[in-house]
Amino acid sequence: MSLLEVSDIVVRFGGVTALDEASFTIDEGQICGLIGPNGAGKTTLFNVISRLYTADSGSVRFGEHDVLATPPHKIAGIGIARTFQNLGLFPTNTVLQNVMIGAHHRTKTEFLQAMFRTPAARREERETRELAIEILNDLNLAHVANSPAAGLPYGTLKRIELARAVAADSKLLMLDEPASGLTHSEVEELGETIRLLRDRYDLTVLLVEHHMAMVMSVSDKVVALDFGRKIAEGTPSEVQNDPAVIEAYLGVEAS
Amino acid sequence: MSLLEVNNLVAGYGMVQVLNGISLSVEDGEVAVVLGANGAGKTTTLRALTGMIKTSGSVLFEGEEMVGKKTDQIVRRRIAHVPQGRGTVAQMDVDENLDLGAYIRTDKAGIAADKQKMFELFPRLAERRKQSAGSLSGGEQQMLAIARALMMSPRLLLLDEPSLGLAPLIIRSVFDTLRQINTEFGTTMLVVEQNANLALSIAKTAFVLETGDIVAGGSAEQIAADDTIRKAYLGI
Amino acid sequence: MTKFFQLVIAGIEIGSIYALVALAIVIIYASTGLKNLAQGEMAMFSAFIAYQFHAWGLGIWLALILAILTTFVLGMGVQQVVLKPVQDSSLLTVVIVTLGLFLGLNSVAGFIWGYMMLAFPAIFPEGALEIGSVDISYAAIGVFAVLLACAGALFALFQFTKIGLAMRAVAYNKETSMLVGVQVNRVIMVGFGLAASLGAVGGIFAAPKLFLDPFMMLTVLIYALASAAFGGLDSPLGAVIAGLFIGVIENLAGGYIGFIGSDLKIVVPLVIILGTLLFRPQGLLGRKYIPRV
Amino acid sequence: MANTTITRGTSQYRSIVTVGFALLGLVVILLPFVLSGFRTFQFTMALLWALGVLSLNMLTGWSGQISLGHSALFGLGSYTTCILVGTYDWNPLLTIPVAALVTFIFGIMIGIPALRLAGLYLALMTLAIGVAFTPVIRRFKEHTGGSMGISIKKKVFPEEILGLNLDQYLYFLVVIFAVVMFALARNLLKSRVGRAITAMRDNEIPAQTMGIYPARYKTLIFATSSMFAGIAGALYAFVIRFSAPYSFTLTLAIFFLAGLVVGGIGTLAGAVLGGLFIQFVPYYAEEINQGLAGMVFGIIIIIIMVSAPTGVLGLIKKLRARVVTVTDPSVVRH
Amino acid sequence: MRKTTTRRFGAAALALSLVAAACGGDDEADAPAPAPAEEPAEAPAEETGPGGYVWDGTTDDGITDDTLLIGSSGPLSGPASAYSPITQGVGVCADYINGEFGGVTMLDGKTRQIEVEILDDGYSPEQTVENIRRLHEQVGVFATVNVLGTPTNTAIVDIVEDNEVPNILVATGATRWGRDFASGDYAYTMGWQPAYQTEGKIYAAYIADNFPGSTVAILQQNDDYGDDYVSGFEMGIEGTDIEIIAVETYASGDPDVSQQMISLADSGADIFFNVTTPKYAAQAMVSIGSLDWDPIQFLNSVSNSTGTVLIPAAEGGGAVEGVYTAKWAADPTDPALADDPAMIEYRDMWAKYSDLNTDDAFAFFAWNSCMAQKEIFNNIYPTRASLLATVGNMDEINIEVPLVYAENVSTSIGTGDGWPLEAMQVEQYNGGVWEKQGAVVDVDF
Repeated sequence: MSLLEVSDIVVRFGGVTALDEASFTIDEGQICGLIGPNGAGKTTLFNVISRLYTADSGSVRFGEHDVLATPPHKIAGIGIARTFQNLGLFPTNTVLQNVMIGAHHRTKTEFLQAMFRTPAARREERETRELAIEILNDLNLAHVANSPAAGLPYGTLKRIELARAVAADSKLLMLDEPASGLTHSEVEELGETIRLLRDRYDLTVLLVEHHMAMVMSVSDKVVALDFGRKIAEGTPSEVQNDPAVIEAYLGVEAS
Repeated sequence: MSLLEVNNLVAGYGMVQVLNGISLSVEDGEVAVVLGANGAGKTTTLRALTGMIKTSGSVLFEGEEMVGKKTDQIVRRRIAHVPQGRGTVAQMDVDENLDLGAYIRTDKAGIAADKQKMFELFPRLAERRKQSAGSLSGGEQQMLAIARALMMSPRLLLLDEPSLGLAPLIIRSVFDTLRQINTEFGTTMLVVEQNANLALSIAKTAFVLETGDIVAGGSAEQIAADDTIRKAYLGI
Repeated sequence: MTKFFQLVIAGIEIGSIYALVALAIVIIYASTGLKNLAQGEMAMFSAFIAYQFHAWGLGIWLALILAILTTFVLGMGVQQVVLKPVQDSSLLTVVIVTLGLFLGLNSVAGFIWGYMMLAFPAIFPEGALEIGSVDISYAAIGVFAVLLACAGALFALFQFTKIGLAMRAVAYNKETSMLVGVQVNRVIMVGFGLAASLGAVGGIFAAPKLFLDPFMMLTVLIYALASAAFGGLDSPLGAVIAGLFIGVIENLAGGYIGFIGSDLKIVVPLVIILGTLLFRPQGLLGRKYIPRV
Repeated sequence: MANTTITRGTSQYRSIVTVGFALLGLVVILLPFVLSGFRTFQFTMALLWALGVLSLNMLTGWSGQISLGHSALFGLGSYTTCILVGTYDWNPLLTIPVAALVTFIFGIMIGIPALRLAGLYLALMTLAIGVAFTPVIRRFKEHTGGSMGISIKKKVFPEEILGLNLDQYLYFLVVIFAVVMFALARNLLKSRVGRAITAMRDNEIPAQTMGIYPARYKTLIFATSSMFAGIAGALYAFVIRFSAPYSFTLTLAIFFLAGLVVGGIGTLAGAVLGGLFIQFVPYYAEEINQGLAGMVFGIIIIIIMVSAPTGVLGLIKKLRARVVTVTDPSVVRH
Repeated sequence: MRKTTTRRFGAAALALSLVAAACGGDDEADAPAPAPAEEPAEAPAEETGPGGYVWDGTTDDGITDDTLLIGSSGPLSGPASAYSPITQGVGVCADYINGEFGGVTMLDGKTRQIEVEILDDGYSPEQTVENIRRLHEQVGVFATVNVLGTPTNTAIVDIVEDNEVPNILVATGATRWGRDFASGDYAYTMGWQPAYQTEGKIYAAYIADNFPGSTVAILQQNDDYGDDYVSGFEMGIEGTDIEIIAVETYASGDPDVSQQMISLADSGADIFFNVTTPKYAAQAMVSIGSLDWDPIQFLNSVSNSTGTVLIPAAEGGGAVEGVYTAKWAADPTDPALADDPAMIEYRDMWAKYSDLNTDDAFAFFAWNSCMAQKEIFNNIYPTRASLLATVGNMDEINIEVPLVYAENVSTSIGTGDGWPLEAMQVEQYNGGVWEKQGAVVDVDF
């Protein structure tokens, strides 16, 4: 059975239909590329799955969970983590703290335990810290662990966000344009990192990306959207050569 | 001398450098396009040209250096810029948007005449003169944005992805209009576009941008025949 | 019924003052996103300037026109020197800076003109229009007329002039404004001067009724903020309606509801605002802001 | 000057910190024995203001919710103690938990509606609470003494406690509370909860996708901040032995905000500096010009906000960085 | 402020030379009224002072052989700053006494320069606590004078008692200062002006006598000051046929009182009792001018200044003709007193030693208080006990405050009479001047 099943999702903003009965599935362990021209509805779909937007109709199933019936702050709890196109980091917190925040839903310490530093709270804090340090080491970020996130190079920030998403120990990792703003060499490295993380942490990955070379090389499967509709689904090479996709990208031939 | 000559233009946002020193030129009266996938730096290029972001390098417009000037000073050289997402003022009606377009002009009679011309060019806008721009359809908004820019009677028109978010039929009519404007008014244009085939159909010159660098440039036919674009777009 | 109408008229009179200051707040907020907590103190300062011109022997109308012009320039100066550096900073920074301005203006006004109440010359003729048993003072009619005139002038400025067009464009969409050649910073500066002048009108026309002292506008500011929030922080029309509404409601509540009496009068508009904000956070006529992800 | 590097967590760092705290502790303990009663009282007041600033910091500095009504929360604590001791003859120390509870509950009551409001509108709402506090206090004058205020008789405190005079006793009482409250605040800030709250302030929507429930944390930090303000207010009632509406006006709320920005928003030590600022700057601003003290105060606030947004603490850190570089231990796996 | 300049350099210089001469030789027949400085010096050098105080030869803190150190606290900033001339006046007074008389000459025969420490409390009680402690413990004052405000004095009353530093001539009319001083509950804090309650009683009595059977509407500030007036008034009308039919309150800081005035007008009462501070008093009279209501008005003494209240109110279209008030002191803006030598001296001296506005009722308040301070300090031995004995028996010393209705400048502890001033004159405002109505009333508690 597939891990994520998106069925007939419709989202309208005023008169604009951003998603028009979009449907697709991802199997456990897959890396799925989600492509499409600007405005195709990719980020909207992410926002529906992470419950930041409400779908007008359709359903999203994740394992046994009905995603659309889950409140936004519990999405992390059912095992879905994501990154943001324009970085969803916490600039005044240190890198280490950013990653530890990623593990928020896995931990339990509340106000009173925190204030009085109960043994349980201290243990949990130590474990979270160790986990975060391990992830930072995996992503070669240990050297910036104690710097505030604000002011670090963009490529580094992108990786920090990745690290933080990993810290959530989720089953599904949704990456929204992880390559944007990265240099050529960084993009290549990113592809490898995504595969490495998938293997090491048993992840399923849903990847929105414009950098086609990267998407095509890293994905097991690609879904193409245009005007909110799915126009192609298949292996990277199938999708790459799909006429509908080519038209969506390169445009109609001039008459 | 070219109307616009860009040399080694470097630009970006905050810590991120997007353009790594691009060079291109646009001749008077022609339509030039910059193609590239999302994130290649197309929008950044236009924003750099009108001084909306921190920029270094050289931008010569009619032989005059634009780098270091403020946006309103650059615009006053009659460079019109239609930004992505159309750049109309949603809360104002069609008439007011056109008036705003003519902000730097003082010739009242000329403005009125140009406005009339716009309504002839875009009859739909004439019907919706008193509607707020926000209530127009996507295509109409794009038309309004172009009309708004033309109200300046620009020497150079910069267009940022005019096809974005429009249905194929509408896209075609937008490009037809652009071609018409170029032939009728002789307006020089620099269009950045993802929809390569369509853009190339109206262009004389084309450049391909890939992650902040111009990877190909030449006549539109040349570029259309080339496979740089496919590679840049689809990673083939 | 006499009491009722009399209360309504008094409410409109004081409400006109709230509305004028609220208009000033709204104009600045709409064009710059700044909320100026020193708006009331600036208005108070302007009223003192008018007083000073009059004390130097100028006619009252000339004095107030000069004061409004002076305020226009001072407003632009304040924007350039104090607020421009923090324009893009966090809300907290802006709030604190305008509070600093508030303290400073109040203290300087007290230092120059003292804390003793001063009589501000009447601007409108004394006496009242009598309709049945209801007296409508000319001052009340005058202040209300001034509010309408200001709102009308503002409307005309925004609708029919180039600078008005530019100001609206800047308020709605800074980027497009820049791209059509509007000098955004200069427009913001002018907008600030204009708002300061509007506040000045509020302060000056309030002065004969409230009497002039450095604390004259302190509570008025609270009501004006309430009006601005209630009407919608970006809606000039909302500010006018809300200002008048709050003026009338607080008077009726004070006059008729025993428990509230005059003691809790100030609580009434605050409760109304809270209620409004909870159910309609953008205010009566404000636009809803949808955050983008 | 030679720039020394010290690494956190090393024995060198630890010994410096230990010596530093020991010295600070010594100064704090010796202070009331060296200084006069009046000076001791001034430092007690400075600490009370510091606690007020700390409570505002928890709300505004950590979670980004602006409050212009903290004067009311502080006042509520003070009135609770004054009424219980003055009218009902309670033991003063027993009133502190009551004041904490009352303000905590009040904090939840305003924290919940506050959830619906952001930024400016929240500032307006808290301003409304701050402004409404005085008339409400006056309205219920049977209990609050109205504008006359309500006093605690000095007799409820013994002349000498553990060999300390009243000034010294109150000083140490406030010091103990301050140490505990600062420690609790620090623990909270450095915990999962503190991280969640600052994350929400920095970037709320991503925080939500990490499983942070904004409504819960915003309300609870509102209530906790309110409770801290209430405890500070209760202690204030010990020291001043009097509550009147005039003490808890907008001016006090502005002072707290000023203390917050002058000390350094979001930092703990900044709150202490803020408290010292509130206590001692008006005291010396008066010497510059009594009539223009407000202007001096206003100008200081503006200059700090425009030129040193990190506050005095930020400046101190910058100066310190010239002499000593403090680095964090590497977390690289070996 | 500036408009007094000419007078300052013309008339003032002349008057100064006259005063100086008067002090030196007593040979000027037209010398102004203030008490000549040498009088105390001529007093017999026995060791017993007013109130039967016997001096043991000691000197208390704050006094040296040639200085007397006093302090005061009041609102120099903040919403109550209108009162600041009273506080500033303590400093001006010291300059005046030092400048004109070389200081105060106490009963021990030594003449001492007065030094003053004035602190701002912004009308915030905890700041007053700090200020008073600073004055007592850091500065080491002998006494505090004219500390302003009811809540502020309430906050410090225990400290004053503990530290045993007299706090005399407090600038507030709350009833408790006289009562507690007289009863000995708070023996170190003493009032000055007539209690608000006293004044309320005076109006009640006047109304009962002159307007029997009338109905009364009251506008009061919603604080202790307003309550004191109203409770005094209520006590006064007990057993008479006067009836209060409407009471409205306002809070200090409210923008205006229109709504309250409309509600009061709606009651149609015969008499309007205006218990408000100057700004609201003027607003209320302006409201009456514009409303269809024509009551007989009684205006509390807090706001009966011609120049700062009635003339501005009249300019704003207010109904001011025929307003009644009760006065315990003259009004510096009263045109009838323009040529009064005592008033001229006040203006000259205050202009010489300060830049306070001499039209300001609070500046004048400070002058009156200054007259009392001078005589009080001239009639003590350098101890606090002596100070308390003197202020508790002011009838034994000759306090000449020519512009105060001073028939009863007296307090004596133990007789239940704890107010220095409690005589008032009912007056009516007619054609721009206050006219006396009947005799000075001395309300005995």
